[in-house]
Amino acid sequence: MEEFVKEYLNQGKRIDGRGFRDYRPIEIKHSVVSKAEGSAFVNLGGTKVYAGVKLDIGEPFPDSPNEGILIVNAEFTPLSSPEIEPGPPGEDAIELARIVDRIIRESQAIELEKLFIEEGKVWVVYVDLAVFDMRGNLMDASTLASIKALLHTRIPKVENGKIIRGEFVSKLPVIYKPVSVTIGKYNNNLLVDLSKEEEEVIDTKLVIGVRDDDKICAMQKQGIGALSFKDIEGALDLAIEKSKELRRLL
Amino acid sequence: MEEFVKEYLNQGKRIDGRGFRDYRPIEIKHSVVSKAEGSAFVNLGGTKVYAGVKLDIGEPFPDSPNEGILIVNAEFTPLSSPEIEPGPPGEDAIELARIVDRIIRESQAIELEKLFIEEGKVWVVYVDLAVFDMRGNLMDASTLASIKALLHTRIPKVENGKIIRGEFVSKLPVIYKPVSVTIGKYNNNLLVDLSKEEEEVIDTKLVIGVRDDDKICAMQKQGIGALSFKDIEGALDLAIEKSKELRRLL
Amino acid sequence: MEEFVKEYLNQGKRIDGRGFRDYRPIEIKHSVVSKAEGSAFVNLGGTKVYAGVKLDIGEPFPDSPNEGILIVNAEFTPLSSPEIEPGPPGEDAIELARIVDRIIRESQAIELEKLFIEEGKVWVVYVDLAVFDMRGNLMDASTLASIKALLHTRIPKVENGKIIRGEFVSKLPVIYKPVSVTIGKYNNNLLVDLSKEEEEVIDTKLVIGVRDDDKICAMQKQGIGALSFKDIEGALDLAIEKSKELRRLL
Amino acid sequence: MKKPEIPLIINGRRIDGRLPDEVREIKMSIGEILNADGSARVSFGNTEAIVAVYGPRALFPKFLQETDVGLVRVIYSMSPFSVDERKNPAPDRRSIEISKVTKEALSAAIFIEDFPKAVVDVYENIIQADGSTRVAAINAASLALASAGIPMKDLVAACSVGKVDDTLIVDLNGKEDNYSESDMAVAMMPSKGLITFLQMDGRLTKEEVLELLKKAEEVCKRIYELQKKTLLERYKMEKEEE
Amino acid sequence: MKKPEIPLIINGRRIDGRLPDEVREIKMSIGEILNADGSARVSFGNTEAIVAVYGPRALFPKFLQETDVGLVRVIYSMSPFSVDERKNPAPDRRSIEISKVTKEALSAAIFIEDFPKAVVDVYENIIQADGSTRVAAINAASLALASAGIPMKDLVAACSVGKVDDTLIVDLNGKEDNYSESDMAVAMMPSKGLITFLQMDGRLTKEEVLELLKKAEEVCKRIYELQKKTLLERYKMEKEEE
Amino acid sequence: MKKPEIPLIINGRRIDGRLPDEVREIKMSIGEILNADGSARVSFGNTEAIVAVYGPRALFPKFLQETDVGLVRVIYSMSPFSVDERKNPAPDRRSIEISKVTKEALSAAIFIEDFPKAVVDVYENIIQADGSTRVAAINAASLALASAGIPMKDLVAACSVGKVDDTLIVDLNGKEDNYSESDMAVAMMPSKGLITFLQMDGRLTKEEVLELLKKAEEVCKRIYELQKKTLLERYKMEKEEE
Repeated sequence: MEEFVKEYLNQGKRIDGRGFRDYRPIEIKHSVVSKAEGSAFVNLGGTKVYAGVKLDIGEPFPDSPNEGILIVNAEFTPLSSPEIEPGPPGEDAIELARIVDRIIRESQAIELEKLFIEEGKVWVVYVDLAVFDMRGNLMDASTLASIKALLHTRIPKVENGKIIRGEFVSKLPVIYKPVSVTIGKYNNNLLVDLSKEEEEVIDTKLVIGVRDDDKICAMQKQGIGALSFKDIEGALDLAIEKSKELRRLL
Repeated sequence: MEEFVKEYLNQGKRIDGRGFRDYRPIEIKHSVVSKAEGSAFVNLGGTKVYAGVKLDIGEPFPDSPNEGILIVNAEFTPLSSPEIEPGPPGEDAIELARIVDRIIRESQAIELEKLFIEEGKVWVVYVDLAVFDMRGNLMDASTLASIKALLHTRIPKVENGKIIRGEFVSKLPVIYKPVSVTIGKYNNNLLVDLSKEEEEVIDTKLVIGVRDDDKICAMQKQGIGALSFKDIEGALDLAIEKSKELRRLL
Repeated sequence: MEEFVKEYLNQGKRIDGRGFRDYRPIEIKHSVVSKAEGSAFVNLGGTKVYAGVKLDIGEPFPDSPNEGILIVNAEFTPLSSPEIEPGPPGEDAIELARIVDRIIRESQAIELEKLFIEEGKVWVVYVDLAVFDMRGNLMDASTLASIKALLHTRIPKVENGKIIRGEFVSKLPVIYKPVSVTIGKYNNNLLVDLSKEEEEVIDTKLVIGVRDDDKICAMQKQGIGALSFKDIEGALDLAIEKSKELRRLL
Repeated sequence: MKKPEIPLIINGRRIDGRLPDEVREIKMSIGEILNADGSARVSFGNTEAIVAVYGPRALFPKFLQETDVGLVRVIYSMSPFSVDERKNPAPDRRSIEISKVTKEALSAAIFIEDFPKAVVDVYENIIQADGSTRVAAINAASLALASAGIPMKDLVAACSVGKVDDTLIVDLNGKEDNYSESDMAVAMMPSKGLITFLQMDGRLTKEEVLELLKKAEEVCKRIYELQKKTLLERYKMEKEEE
Repeated sequence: MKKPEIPLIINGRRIDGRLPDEVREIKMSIGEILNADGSARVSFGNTEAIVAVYGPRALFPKFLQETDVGLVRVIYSMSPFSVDERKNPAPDRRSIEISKVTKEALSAAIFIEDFPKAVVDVYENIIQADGSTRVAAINAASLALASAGIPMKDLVAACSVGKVDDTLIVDLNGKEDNYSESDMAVAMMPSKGLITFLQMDGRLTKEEVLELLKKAEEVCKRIYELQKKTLLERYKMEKEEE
Repeated sequence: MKKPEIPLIINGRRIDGRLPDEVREIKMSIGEILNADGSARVSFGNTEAIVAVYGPRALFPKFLQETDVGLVRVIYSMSPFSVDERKNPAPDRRSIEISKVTKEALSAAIFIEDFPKAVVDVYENIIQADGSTRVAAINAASLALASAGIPMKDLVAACSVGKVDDTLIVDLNGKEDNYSESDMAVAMMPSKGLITFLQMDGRLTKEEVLELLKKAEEVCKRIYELQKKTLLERYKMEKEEE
């Protein structure tokens, strides 16, 4: 299989017939979990991930006493792949969650300062990613699911300091729709939306988070290869271009 | 190597030419970590250990509501030896930390009752040992580093119940300089400051903590051998003698 | 050994000569641990288990602010069997603790609403099972020990919100004596009180918790076999019958 | 033990409008997880379970291998967002117990002697929880096992039954689960009339237990028919794709 | 370091009425745990330890095996209900340290060269804690090892000694342990006069250390006699049973 | 995202007096850890990293072995006293992520095909943290690997760059790290112009990203020269000792 994928790539082709700059079909559904304050399901070419948002009342961090708190967690459930062992998140799940966290946080997508409740009390926004099928490019699928879920998150009613689950007072203040575009490098070509089979032969990737105004809000090189300056410049252009396409789906 | 070390010991000699009652060269530096309230670095014949002291505000224990709290922890970092696996402290690291804790606590070196801040609030003194090279006699090196760090620890300023890191109001009240002298037994000889190679052939040791007034503040037998009453008496004499020498380095 | 046990069972006999509906000898002692607020020791045919009850002051659950809290935990100590590895409770220990918990809780044996102390403070009743010898039917032995310990539990004195250990003001309000009867199925026969050797050949069991008024308060099928409706009906009759016998020992 | 704030049966109807013997809408589907050897999704109203099956596959380390029979392993877990108060994803005691008895319930229906030294892993996840989660997961697991081609004596069908406000009901929702006088989870091989999973708590007479078992059997038989229909449709679909 | 609320010695008597050199009632028994290769129970007043020995048995994984000597492993633990404030059953730092030095104390007395590549597991549990728990456990471990037939150079006898209110005492109870000026736990092979376990803390002169060691030796010798008597009775009992 | 209490650039100078393109004092040394196969210490001002390398050595358990290439493992950790608020020494999510991407950055420069079935362990520890800790550790790791004789395509040099108060700067200190508009950590093989490590967050235009990359390259080249000089001196010293 690996040889087959490589042969195609060497010929400038992909085994599923896509162009190097094409995403696979993307299905996005929101509000799919009744108990969550916000939720979304993304199927990106077979890769399936849920994002669920739960809101809780908590203490603010000492250095930002008037701001809400964002916590992102990802579980690669053992359902998702024969290689995933049950247990606490491994380094890949932790990295994924932290990149999604930075994309949301650094893009300033959520107006955290509007999540102040009262002295010493703020909203804690938990974004939990549950992965059920790993068919490549989990990164971009997870960012899409997280932002979609946040866009449909409602803030619950609070009475006497207690959350009334199922009753809502307002929408979560989300003002940007950042997306991630993960770009693989094979020989001197840049590809988007790597499939599972492609990920096995392409070991250098660059995740780029892009905000609505084309600002870059996060970057992370992944894999044991290296990138030239030219690669990075090309990847930035490609990411900005593709980000608009992805954002339209949100 | 083991046979070589034993042969020497059998002849009343040590492979590095030292006498049985001689320590290797000792280098002690203090205030080596800018973020710590106190710190020291000890290089005892190649064994390298940092002690860092952090101060925090905490709740006193219910049975001593007016006293500060001492917490000693040791990390045998995987940098320190090919045998150390990454992970939580093993039994040797826990034992070491607990002996250092008892030497500080039982010698009453720190005036814990002066660490009272206000009703329900006291200073918590964390002594963290980070080991970077294990070349024998980590015990005595760790005690030296801990006491040296404590002697140079300053209490930070507190404003509105919050610690102002980097500004200090006073020195930590340390009134004794206890040291440990760890003595190995080989045949009927007692040796101080075992090197790594000697520790591999000598499996019975006695750690003795000695205070400035020659009071014994802690003892612990280590290793799978046994000691006679005469051994212990000899070790106590030797420990008291060598403790004065070590204390002069503090 | 397995073949031997099976051959006997096939002939309607048990290797220790008991009838299918007979328990082995049961020894029950109470108040065997001076530091516990209540305790009991049960030796059921060689299976030995301690139940110790500790009382603590804690916060009530938000949805039952006027009720005390029951927490049951079981430790299969490595003393109890060559198969038990040291470490946190495995699935068998967790299941056992949870069944005992449900038998106590669902039978409403303890009047939890009488364990209210003051706004935000209730008694927390810890029942800890420590198993020291596993010779079969640990389930019923553990239920007996737990209930016996609870029946002899005293509530300590409280002064200024602090528990005065060793001084007591009243008995724990226990109004029922639920017991468990664990029934094994071999071919079409139902047996009580399986020995260790029998447990190795009989893989289908039904635990039935019975209250003083013959109400069923818990059931759990164990093992990889299956039960017919008729089996269950027979087991219920048998459990109700034997429960009276066990209850007389409390 | 906890008292409900509101009665759970009003004028013969349950809080979600159902009659005592009425089951919520059931949805079943198969094959969604492409990486798995078998997978299924089952929902009862707002309770939704996804299950993937991997195996039979080699079991390591070797000392875990049974020489003459295969091993079935089950992990039941709940997504953090599946419940009102966010659930820590680490396995809790409840999940460990459910995994254990579910493993036994499924093992009873699997020809484990057909894959000696190997293991079948059943991974259950609850996406949405509104009562009866463990039985939803068992139903999905049974479908996933069958679709993975694991040799089985029979499908396992499961449901919950219970007693609220002196009324015997089937398929408890979340509120009913929390405030029931008693509840019981049952799984069976319907064609054989054999029960492979039974957990009950509360306060019931022997007669009530038996009556609830009968109700459970009726529901399980309906679920069984749905399971067979779902498998058949999947089979047809796969045939057509060939 | 903590100050006692009440004096620990009044008119020459300790808080439980004992004289300074008086040991609490000691009980010893052997063989209670049927599954174990050896087991024993030892109590000093309200301090009670149970110990089981398993082995020598094969040691896995293989890389842990020593080629020329056997391995001794010790786990010291306390039951949650053994102390005033319920103890979390997970091993804490104190238990890990005691396990480590106890392992060394027992290894010193065992002919470990007699079971290469194998392991002897010593599991100690404290049922009731009222001071001197580690030495109670060592005494029981020694009996359990002997009754398991593990080849030993000598029995290991252990006791605690200490200093309270300027008085040297033996066999500290819980209050004395907490409020002592100094305390010391000693284990030895009495017939050889060799100390295999020594832990001390407090503030003592060299002379006081040596005097306490002498007191410990006296107590250990008495315990040693009791241990031998207990083993002999067990041996007789087993003979009769044959 | 957090607002700084004070401006980070005053009159063109940074809070520690540096110019935007000015790097703090850099110290490098090699060979301190005698037990290790290679070791190095690198500091940028008050940021100080120690790194030890062990290997190539056999990798167990065997199923972790790659048949055709070697494995590189990296653990990045911070000493509890290295930061303002004492850090729990257990690995946190940040450390795990840094370890992962550092492993990839170093693997890119190592001829891993030269030690099949074996592992090279790189253990990084931060003694003092004042910003730019991960890049300090990468620089030290690169030196430690080279001094351990691990075959490398090139040394890896690393630095941080960022944007504060609308100014692009290099080598961020702790305060700048916390309050920056954006920061970026870069590692590269300078002689090849290839980037092996890249992490960025904040809000930057594409042009700013590229400009920061250029600044990073300049700093990395200077560090590269220092690394080579340090290695050469070490090499000379070892020669003299022979």
